[in-house]
Amino acid sequence: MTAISPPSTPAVPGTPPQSPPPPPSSRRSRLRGWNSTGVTRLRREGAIAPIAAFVVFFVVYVIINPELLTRFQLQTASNLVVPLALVALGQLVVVLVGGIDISIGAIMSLCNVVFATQLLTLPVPVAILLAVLVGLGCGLFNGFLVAYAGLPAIAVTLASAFIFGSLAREVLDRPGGGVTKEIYLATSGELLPFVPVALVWLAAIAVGLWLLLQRTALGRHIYGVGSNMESVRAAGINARLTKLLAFGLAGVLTSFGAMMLASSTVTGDPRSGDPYLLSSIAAVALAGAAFTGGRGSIIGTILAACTLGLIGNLLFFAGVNSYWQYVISALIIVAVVGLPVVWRRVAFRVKGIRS
Amino acid sequence: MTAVAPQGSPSPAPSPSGRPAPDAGTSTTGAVGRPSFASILGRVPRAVWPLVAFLVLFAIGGLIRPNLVTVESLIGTATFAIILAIASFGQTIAVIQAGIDLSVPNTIGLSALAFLALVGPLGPLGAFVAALAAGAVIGFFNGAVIAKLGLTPIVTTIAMNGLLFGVILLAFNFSELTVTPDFVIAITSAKLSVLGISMPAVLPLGLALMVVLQLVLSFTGWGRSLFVVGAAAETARLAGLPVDRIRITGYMLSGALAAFAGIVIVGYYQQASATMGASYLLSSVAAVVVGGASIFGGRGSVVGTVGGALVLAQVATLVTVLNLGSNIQQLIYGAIILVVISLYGRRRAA
Amino acid sequence: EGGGTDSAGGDGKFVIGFEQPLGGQAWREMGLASLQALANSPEYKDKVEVKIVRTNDNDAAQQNAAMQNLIADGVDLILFDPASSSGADAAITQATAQGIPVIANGGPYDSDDVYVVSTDWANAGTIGADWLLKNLGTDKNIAVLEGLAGVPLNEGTMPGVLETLEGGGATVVAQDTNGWNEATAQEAMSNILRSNPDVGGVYSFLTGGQGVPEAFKAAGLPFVPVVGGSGYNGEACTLAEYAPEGLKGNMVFGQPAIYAKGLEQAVALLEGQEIEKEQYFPPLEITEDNAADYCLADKPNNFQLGYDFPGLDLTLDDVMTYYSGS
Amino acid sequence: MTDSGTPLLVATDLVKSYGPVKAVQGVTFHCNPGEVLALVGENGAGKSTVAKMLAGAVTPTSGSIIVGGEPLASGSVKQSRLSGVRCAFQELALVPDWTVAENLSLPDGAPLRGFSQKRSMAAASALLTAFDLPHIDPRAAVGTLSLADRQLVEIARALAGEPRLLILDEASSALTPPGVQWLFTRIRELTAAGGSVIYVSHRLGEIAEIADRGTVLRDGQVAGEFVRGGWTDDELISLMAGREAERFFPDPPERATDAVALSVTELRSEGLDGVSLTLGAGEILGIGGLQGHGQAELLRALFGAAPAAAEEWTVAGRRIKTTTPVRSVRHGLGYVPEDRKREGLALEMSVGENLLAPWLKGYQLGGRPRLAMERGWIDGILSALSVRTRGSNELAGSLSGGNQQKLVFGRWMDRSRTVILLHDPTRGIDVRAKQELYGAIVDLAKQGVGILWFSTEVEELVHVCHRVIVLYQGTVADELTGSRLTADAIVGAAVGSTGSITLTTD
Ligand SMILES: Nc1ncnc2c1ncn2[C@@H]1O[C@H](COP(=O)(O)OP(=O)(O)OP(=O)(O)O)[C@@H](O)[C@H]1O
Ligand SMILES: Nc1ncnc2c1ncn2[C@@H]1O[C@H](COP(=O)(O)OP(=O)(O)OP(=O)(O)O)[C@@H](O)[C@H]1O
Ligand SMILES: [Mg+2]
Ligand SMILES: [Mg+2]
Repeated sequence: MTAISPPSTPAVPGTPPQSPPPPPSSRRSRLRGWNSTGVTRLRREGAIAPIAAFVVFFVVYVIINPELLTRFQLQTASNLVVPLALVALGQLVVVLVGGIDISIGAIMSLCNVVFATQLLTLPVPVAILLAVLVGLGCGLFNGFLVAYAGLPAIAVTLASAFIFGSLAREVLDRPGGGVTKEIYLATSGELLPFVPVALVWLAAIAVGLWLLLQRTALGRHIYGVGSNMESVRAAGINARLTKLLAFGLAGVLTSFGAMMLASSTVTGDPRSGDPYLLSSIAAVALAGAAFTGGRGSIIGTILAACTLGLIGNLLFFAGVNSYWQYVISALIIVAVVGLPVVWRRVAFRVKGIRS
Repeated sequence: MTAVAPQGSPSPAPSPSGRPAPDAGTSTTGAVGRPSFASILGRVPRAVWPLVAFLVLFAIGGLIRPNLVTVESLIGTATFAIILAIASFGQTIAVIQAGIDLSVPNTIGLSALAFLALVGPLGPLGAFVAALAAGAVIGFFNGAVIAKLGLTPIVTTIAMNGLLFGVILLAFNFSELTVTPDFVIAITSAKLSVLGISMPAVLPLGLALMVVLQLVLSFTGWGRSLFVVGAAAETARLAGLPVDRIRITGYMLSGALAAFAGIVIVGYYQQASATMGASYLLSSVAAVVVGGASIFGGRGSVVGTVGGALVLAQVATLVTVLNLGSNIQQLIYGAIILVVISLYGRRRAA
Repeated sequence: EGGGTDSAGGDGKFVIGFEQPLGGQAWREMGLASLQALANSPEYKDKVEVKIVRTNDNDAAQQNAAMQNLIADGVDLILFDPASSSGADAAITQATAQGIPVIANGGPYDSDDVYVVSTDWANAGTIGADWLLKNLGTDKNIAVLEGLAGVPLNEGTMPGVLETLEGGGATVVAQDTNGWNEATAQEAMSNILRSNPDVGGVYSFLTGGQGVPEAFKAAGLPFVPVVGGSGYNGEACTLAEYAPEGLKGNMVFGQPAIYAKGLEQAVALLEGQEIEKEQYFPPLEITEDNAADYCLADKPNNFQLGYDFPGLDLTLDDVMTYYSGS
Repeated sequence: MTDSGTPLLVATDLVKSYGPVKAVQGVTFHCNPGEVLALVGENGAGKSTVAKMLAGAVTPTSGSIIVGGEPLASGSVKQSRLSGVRCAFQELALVPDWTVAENLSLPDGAPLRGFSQKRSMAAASALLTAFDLPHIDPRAAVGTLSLADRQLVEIARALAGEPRLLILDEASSALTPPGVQWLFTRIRELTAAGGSVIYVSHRLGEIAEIADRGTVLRDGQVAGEFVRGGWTDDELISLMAGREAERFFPDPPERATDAVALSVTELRSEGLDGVSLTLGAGEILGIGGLQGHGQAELLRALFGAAPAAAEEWTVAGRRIKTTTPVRSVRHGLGYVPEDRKREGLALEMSVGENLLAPWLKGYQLGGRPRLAMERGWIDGILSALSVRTRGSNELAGSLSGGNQQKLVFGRWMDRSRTVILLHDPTRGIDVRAKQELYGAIVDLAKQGVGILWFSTEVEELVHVCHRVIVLYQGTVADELTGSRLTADAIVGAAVGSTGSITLTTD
C-alpha cells in the first residue's frame, strides 16, 4: 500500500453510509486482537475440523498405546509421518493455486534416487542441492505447462507422472544408493531425548513455508490465484508467474520429503514415491483445503498427514486386522470433511427458519 | 429518466453517426458469411480428433513395420483399446458432470471378485446382475456424498477407492473363486466372425455399448441434463433441474459401468485379483482426457473415449515394436499424452 | 517397558512377528496361510504365537514402522519379507540393539545382522533361461517380457537372464514388460506377435504361463517354448491342457510356503539351535511333463500353487483354513 | 473542467481485434486534466475494451495511448498503474478469498516483499475511514460482502493510488442512489485535485450529473461527442443506437383479473425477517431498497433456492409449506438470477440448450432432436427478444452480456408460467436491450403472469411497475402505489426514513 489518500471531506449531507451497521462479530474480533484473527484464519482455511480430528485421534492412540510417548516409538512414528507430511505440503501448495499434482509420487521417486545415487560420489550438501534442483525442475516443468501453456493441471501432471517415473528408474533401476548411517542419524535419529530430528526438520520447513505463505506478498498471491485467477490478473499481479512458482515450490517441498524418506529407510528406491500420490491428496483433503484453490492450511495438512499416517499403527496396537485401515481412513476423511458441512447445513436451516 | 433532458441544443456529433442500425431481424437467423477455415475446423466434433490421432499413429506404425498395417493388427490393437475404453466409460460420465471417479480401479476389482464369488450361489446371470448392482451402489454412495455433502469428487472417490480396497481384502476368500462362466467368455473372449473378419466378442460388445451410451448422452433429457450440470451446476439448479438426482444417477451409471468392465476383464483374461484394477486408475483418466473431454466438465463423449483408448493402445504397440526397453516406454507414453492434450486439451478461452 | 527381552509370551509361547509389505497378493497370502498352518500344527501349536502385520505398496517406510511396532509390542523374533534389500535397516538396528533376532524371509537382504531364509531367486532366472536354450528349435529369435521395472527382484535377475540367453546363441528381437500381471503379459505378447510373428521362444519373467500361450492361440500361431509363470493354478492347467498341442513350457518359481520354512527356522533359533545364516532354497519347476500333477481342476485360475515346502508336509486343507482372512 | 493546457490523456486510433471480432476499430479521444469524460454506448460498443486498454489489462492491436506526454507501456496493468492510471473494472477484479485489507494492499509491490497482516489492516482501516466507508470491515473476506460493497472496495482501491487518471467502468452498476452520491463526492475530490476521470455507465442520469464531456461509441467506433448540458437523452440514445429513440419506459398494462398468483405471509429465511406480500396475476410488483436488505434473499426464498418457511404460502392458489427449485418450476414459477454468467447460463452449451434447460426431462427422449422439435419455440423467443446470435447452435458464452441476459429471461417465456421472479435483469445492459426486456416483461404481464421484479434502478420501478414494496433490514418498510409511487418515496423508504429525501444534491 503506497499511501493514504487525502482526508475525506464530509459526505453528502443527509446521506448515511450505504449498508447496515457492521455485524457484531467483527466488533468482537477487533477486541480480541491478533489471536482471534489467527483463529479466524484457521477457520477460514478449514483447519479447525482436521485439528480437532487429530486431537481426538491422538488421545485415542495414547489411551490404546501409552508407549507412543516413549522415545523409541516417538521416533518411529515421526519417521513414518514426516515424509508424508512434507509431500502433502507440496500437494497443498499446488492445490492452493487451484491445481492438483498427479505426478507428485513420481517427483518424489525421482528426487529420492537422485539424492541416493549422488551420495555415492558427491559430498552430502551437493547431493541435497541436486535433489532439490531436480524437484524444482519437475515442479517448474509442470508449472510452465499449466501456467503458460494453459493446459489443465490434472492432465499435465498425469502425463508427467509417466515421464518422471520413468526417469527415476533410469537413474536407479532398483533400490540402492549411498545413504549412510550418519545421514540416517542426521535426519531420522534423535536431537535430544524425546525430540526426533525428523520432527525438527519438519517444523523448520513448515515455519519457513508458513512465513512464505503468510508473510510475503508471493504467499498471499498464491492464495489469491487459487481464489480467483482473473481478478488477480486484472489487479496487476503476474498470476502466471505466481502459479509457476507455486508448482516449483511444491517440487522443492516434495524433494525434502523424498530425502527424508531415503534417509529414514537408508535406501534410494525408484518406486518409493508411488504410495504418496493418493495419500498426499487424501491428507490435503482431510486438511479441509478447497480443491478449487485459495483455501488450505499448513498446520491442518501436517496434522492430517499425522492422522492418516498413524492409523495403521493405531490398529496394530488395538489388535485389529490392519486391512481395516483402508476402511477407517476413508471414513475419517468423509466424516471430518463432511460433518462440518452437515453441521453448517443443519445450523443454517435451523437459524434460517428461526431467524 | 424520460424527463432528465438538460436544456440545450442537440449535440454537435460530427462523427460518422449516420450509419444504419444493424437489422435485428436478420441477425437472429443462422446466416453466417463465408465460413473460414478456422471456423470449419472449429465445427468438427471433438471426438474426431482422437480418431485422427490414432490413424496418424497407425500410419507411423506402418512406416516402421509394414506388417503392422493389417486388419488383424488393427483388430488386435482395437481389442485391448476397447477393454480400456469400457473401463473408461464410467470415468467419461463422471468427467462430463465435472467430477472424476478415482474409485474405478477397486470398483472393477470388487465387482469382478463379487461376480466370481456369487456365480456359485446365484448362477451366472444372478451374479452378473448382483455385480452391476454393487457397482451402482458404490456409485450411489459416491454421488450422494458429492451431491449432498458437497465433498470434492476427487477426494470422495479416492476415499471410496481406499474403502473398497479394505472391503476387498476383508471380504473375499480368494480361494473360493470359481471358474469363469461360459456366457461371460462367450461375450468377451470368444472369437466371432464379423464380415469375414475374426475378432474377439468383446470388440463388438464394447462398440455396441459405446453406441448405446452415446445415444443416451446425446439424445435423452437425462443425458443433456448431465451436460448442463457439468457445465454449470448452479445454473442447472436455478433452472429447476434436479441436480442432486442427476449427479447421483450419473455416478451410479459410472459405477455400474466400472463393474461391467470388471466382469469383462474377468471374461477376457479369465482371472481376478485384489489389485486387478490398479492400472486403470491413471489410464482411465488418460483415455478420457486424450479423448477430448474437458476435465472441467460439460464436454466429452464416449466415442471420444474410445478414440483416446485407441491412441493409448497404439502407443503401447509402437513402443513395444520399437523395442526400446520397458522404461523408455513409460516416458514416451507420458510425452504422447502431453502432445495430445496440448493439441486439443486447452481450456476454452474465457 | 517397550522392550522385548522377556523371552516368551504370557503363556510361555514364543511370540513371532511377521511383517508383510504387499497385502492382498495371492502369493503373499498363500505364504501367510502356510505359515499359519504350520504355526497351528500340533507340533507348533503350544510353542508359538504369530503376529502378522500387513502393510501396503511394498513401501519401505511403512515396513520399517510396522517392524518397529512389533519391537515395541515385545515380540521375540521378527520375520519379514523385505520390501527392498536395504530399506529396513533402521528397524533392524533397533531390533539388534534389543537382542531380537530378525529373519528376512522370502527375499534376500543385505545386512550382517539378519538371517536369510529365501528362495534362490538369483538362480531362478538362469534356470529358466537354460531350459529355454535347451528347448529352442532352429529359430533362435526370442521375445523377452521383464517383470516390473524398478523392483529389486526384476532388476537383480534380468541382466543375468539376458546374458545367459544371448551367450547361449539366442537373439532377443522384442522386449516388453508383463508387470507381473497375466493380463498385461497377454496384451504385451499379442503386441509383439503382431510385429514379430516368427519368434522361436519366449522368456517371460515370473508371469505369463497363461497369458503367453493364450496370445499365441489368439494369433493363430503354433506354440513355441515358453518360460513364464509364478505358479498359478491356471498356468499349470494351461500347460497341461496345451501340452498335447505341442506346448512346451517351464515355470520356475519360489513356493510361497517359504514363509512356513522361515517359521520353522525361527522356532529352531529361539529354541537355541544353531541355524545357518543364509539359506537359499532352489525354486520349483513345473514343465509340460509334470504340470498335470500340479493342476487342481477344482481350483480357480488365480489359485496360487506351492502351499507346501519340502520337509514340512503341509496339506492343502490345513493351509486353506488360514487363507486370506477366513 | 479546465480546457486549458495539454490533455492528460490522448488515445489515438486505438484498434483491438479478437480474432475475427473487431472490438474497437480506430477510436480517438482525449481527456483533459480535472475533467470527467463519459464513455457511453450500447452493450458491446467497445467501452470496456477501451477502458481495459487504458488500464493495461488488454494489449491494443494498434494505436497509441499517451498519458501526461509519455506513451503508455501497453499490456501491463502494473506499468499503467506506475503511470498513474487506475481502473475499477466492470467485472470486478477483487479476490473473493482475500480480506478487504489484502485486496487493498496486495497488488502493490514485488512478490517477494514481506507482508504484514497487521500493517495492511491498519492501512486499510485508515483508507476506508478517509474514504468515508466505515461500515466496511477490513478483515472481512471480500466474498462475503454484498455486490455493492464489493464495488465500493474496488473503487476505493483504485482511488487509493491517487491516480492521475481514474477509469470507472460501470462502477456504479450495483450502487444505489446514496452510493452513487458517495462516488460522485469522491470524483469531485479527485478532479478538484487535478485528476481526471473516465466514467463508463449506462445510466444517463448519472452522466448528466457528473460528466463534463462525453464520447459515444458504437460498434467499436466513435459515433459522436457531447459536452455538458448540450444533449438530451433521446439524442444520446439515437447516437448510441444509430436510430431514433423510442419512448423509454412502457406503462404497466391494465390488469384483467384480480386473481392472486402468489401470496406469502411472514416469510422467514436467512436475512428475511418476516415478509408478507401478495402478487396478483398480471401484476408487475417492484421490489426496491438498498442492496443487502433482503431483496436477493426474498427472491431466492420464494423460488426455493434458499431454505425458508412461512406462516402461509400459496402459489397459484395451491398451498405449500416449503419449496425447492424443482418444485417451484413445477408450480409455475420462473427465476432470473442475479449473476447471469454463473447462475443463469451454461456458457459452454448452445443457445438453444440454454433456453431449454428447465424443460429437459430425465426420462424423456430428446436432446438434439428435441431441439429440432422445439425449434419453433426457440426461434420465437430469439426473435421476440431480438437476441443477436448466429443461431440456436451458437455457444451461449460467445454472446454479449445483454444478449446472455435475454436468454436467461427468455427460457421462461411462453411456458405457461404463473409467476416470474426477476433479479435486476437490466443490470449492465444497454438501453436498447433494456427496452426490449421492458417490452417482454409487459407482454408477459398482459398474458396474466405475475412479475416480481427487483431492480437497482429506481426509475424502472417507478415507471413500469403497478406497485412497489421497499425492503429495509429484511422487512417490508413501505408499499407504494399510485401517486405515492415516486423515486423519492422509494429511496426514502429504502434508507429507513419516514419522510422523503431529495435525490439530487444540486
Ligand atoms: N474476450 C473477448 N473475446 C472476443 N471478443 C471480445 C472479447 N472481449 C470483448 N470482445 C468484443 O469487444 C466488443 C466490445 O466489448 P466491450 O466489452 O468493450 O463492450 P462495452 O462497450 O464495454 O459493452 P458493455 O456496455 O456491455 O460493457 C464486443 O462486442 C466483443 O465483440
Ligand atoms: N470468447 C469469445 N469468443 C468469441 N466471441 C466473443 C467471446 N466473448 C465475447 N465475444 C463476442 O463479444 C460480444 C460481446 O461480448 P461482451 O461480453 O463484451 O458483451 P458486453 O456487450 O460487454 O455485455 P455486458 O455489458 O452486458 O457485459 C459478443 O457478441 C460476442 O460475439
Ligand atoms: Mg463494458
Ligand atoms: Mg462488457
